[in-house]
Amino acid sequence: MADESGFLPGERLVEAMIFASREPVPLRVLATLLPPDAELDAVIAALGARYQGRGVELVEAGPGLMFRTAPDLAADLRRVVEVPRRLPRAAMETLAIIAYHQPVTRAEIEEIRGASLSQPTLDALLEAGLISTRGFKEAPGRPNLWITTPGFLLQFGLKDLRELPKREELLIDPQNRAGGL
Amino acid sequence: MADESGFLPGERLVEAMIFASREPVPLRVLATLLPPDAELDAVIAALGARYQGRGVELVEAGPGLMFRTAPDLAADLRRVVEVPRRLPRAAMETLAIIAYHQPVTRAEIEEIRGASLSQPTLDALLEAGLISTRGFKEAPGRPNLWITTPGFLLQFGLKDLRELPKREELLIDPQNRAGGL
Amino acid sequence: MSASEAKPAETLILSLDGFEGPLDLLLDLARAQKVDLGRISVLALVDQYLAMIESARRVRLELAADWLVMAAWLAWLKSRLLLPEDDVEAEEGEVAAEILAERLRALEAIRAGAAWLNARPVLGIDLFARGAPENFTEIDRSRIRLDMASLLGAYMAAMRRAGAKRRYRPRPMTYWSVQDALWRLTSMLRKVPEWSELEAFIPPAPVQPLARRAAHASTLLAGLELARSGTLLLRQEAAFGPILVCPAASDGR
Repeated sequence: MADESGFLPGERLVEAMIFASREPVPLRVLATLLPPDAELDAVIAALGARYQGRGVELVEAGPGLMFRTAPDLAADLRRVVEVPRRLPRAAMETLAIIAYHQPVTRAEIEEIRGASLSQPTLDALLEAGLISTRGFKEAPGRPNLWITTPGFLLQFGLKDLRELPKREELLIDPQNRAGGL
Repeated sequence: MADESGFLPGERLVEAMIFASREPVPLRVLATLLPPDAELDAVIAALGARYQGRGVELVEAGPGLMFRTAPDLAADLRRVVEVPRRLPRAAMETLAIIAYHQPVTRAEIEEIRGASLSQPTLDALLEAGLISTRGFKEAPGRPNLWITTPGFLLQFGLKDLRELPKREELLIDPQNRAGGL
Repeated sequence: MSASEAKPAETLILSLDGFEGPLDLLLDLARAQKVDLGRISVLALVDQYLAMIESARRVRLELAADWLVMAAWLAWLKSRLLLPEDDVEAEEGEVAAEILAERLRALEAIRAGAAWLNARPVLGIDLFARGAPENFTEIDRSRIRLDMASLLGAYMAAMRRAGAKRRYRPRPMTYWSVQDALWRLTSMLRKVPEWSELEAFIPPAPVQPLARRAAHASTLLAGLELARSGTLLLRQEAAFGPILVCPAASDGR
């Protein structure tokens, strides 16, 4: 039955069809690809044997056939791609204000940002281990005081808070800045 | 090097990795799958030989390797697999201009063809993911510059743009060529 | 008879519609000369083009502008090639003919390039990639990307915004109110028993026009209010004249 290259008639076409298909290919569809005298069972058996023990296997899936990678390789093929998140704008601003003005109350943060501080924003920073509370301010309501954590220093590669760029260097009067540039 | 089943170390893994993907898998990704002492070139050569003459072939495409169906099966597969229509002549010529003259403005494309670029032509090329814009030309009106995409290389089976035949090669005996096409 | 006459014209039209603009037609005519594109007869090309445009216009008047522009340019080129008045014109014609030939070669090259691409097996049409790809990539988004630049950028943005808010906060209004005017009028009237001008009761301070007008209005309103309650009397001798005021108890009349 097989030609000189060792393929059964229609075997290559069946292989290509199963490979290119999005879904498992039903046997009746494969049968239409074969020359009239070919036997589908023999073609499938030959194709399956060809992939025996390889990185790819021919498997039955529901009413049809499909290729899939050998299950024993799954663990080695798995690749974990780290895609770090960016902090939302509000969280970044809040973090920066706490870094520069700590210890600072929530009300003071809101005063500096000129916008109210939402709980999800605060939660995001807490969850990331970037901020924590330390003590209370001796003021009506005894509000929590917020500070940055050692984790904050680690993330930004700082030895201590004094390594943050100085405020005076950052907040140049816009007019002076324009003149200086 | 090969074990008793005839596989080079890492060959099954490389096979599975390329097989799992629709797009070409970059060589550097494949290299990470191999044991330290294995040579990627040898593995790829062995794998390519294994698929020689089969219904599915290992080919270089763009920056990596991929499996795809054998060219001689195209007609048989097209009978059963639904395929998009070929691009019309205007779109193919526009694509060729962008491929050869990129980065190129719309006005330059129209100048070469001596005809205006129609919306359907542009849409067809964009939808097929063959062209894209990159930056502007520093000229009045700052027109967009058009380039071909990596998808262009992939679809036409080119490793890179240098594989396009040179203009002089294209213009050899234009009469015969024109007659032959 | 007439039907058979119209036939060749129609075929011409049809063929014109099949071309992607004048250059496309010219290239086709040039190829029909069966010579290398470097040795085409530009004159023959021009004549053929002009003949086709002419017959097309006979049947259909509205022909796209670029066909006519090309026809005009070719007619000019023909005159330069055939009947140049001097060497300058002759050279113009030669240069123009070479430009035309070069444009045709460029288009020919592009056509050949397009044909070369078209002859390649195309992925998704002739060749097929794996239909059901398997994805072994896991995306881990647990880490947060932080860098000093974005921290500083955020801090600057917050400070700038806060600064802007402070700078543009409108100052509280300090205009002379009706309440202020009432208080001043009642307290001063006791010390001024005679008729006097209402304007004398406006506080001297405001210099800004808007503040002055506010003080005027408030004092007039306060005067009207006190006149209504019978605390004082108002008098005006002439329209737009000064308004006079005196306490009701010591009627100065």
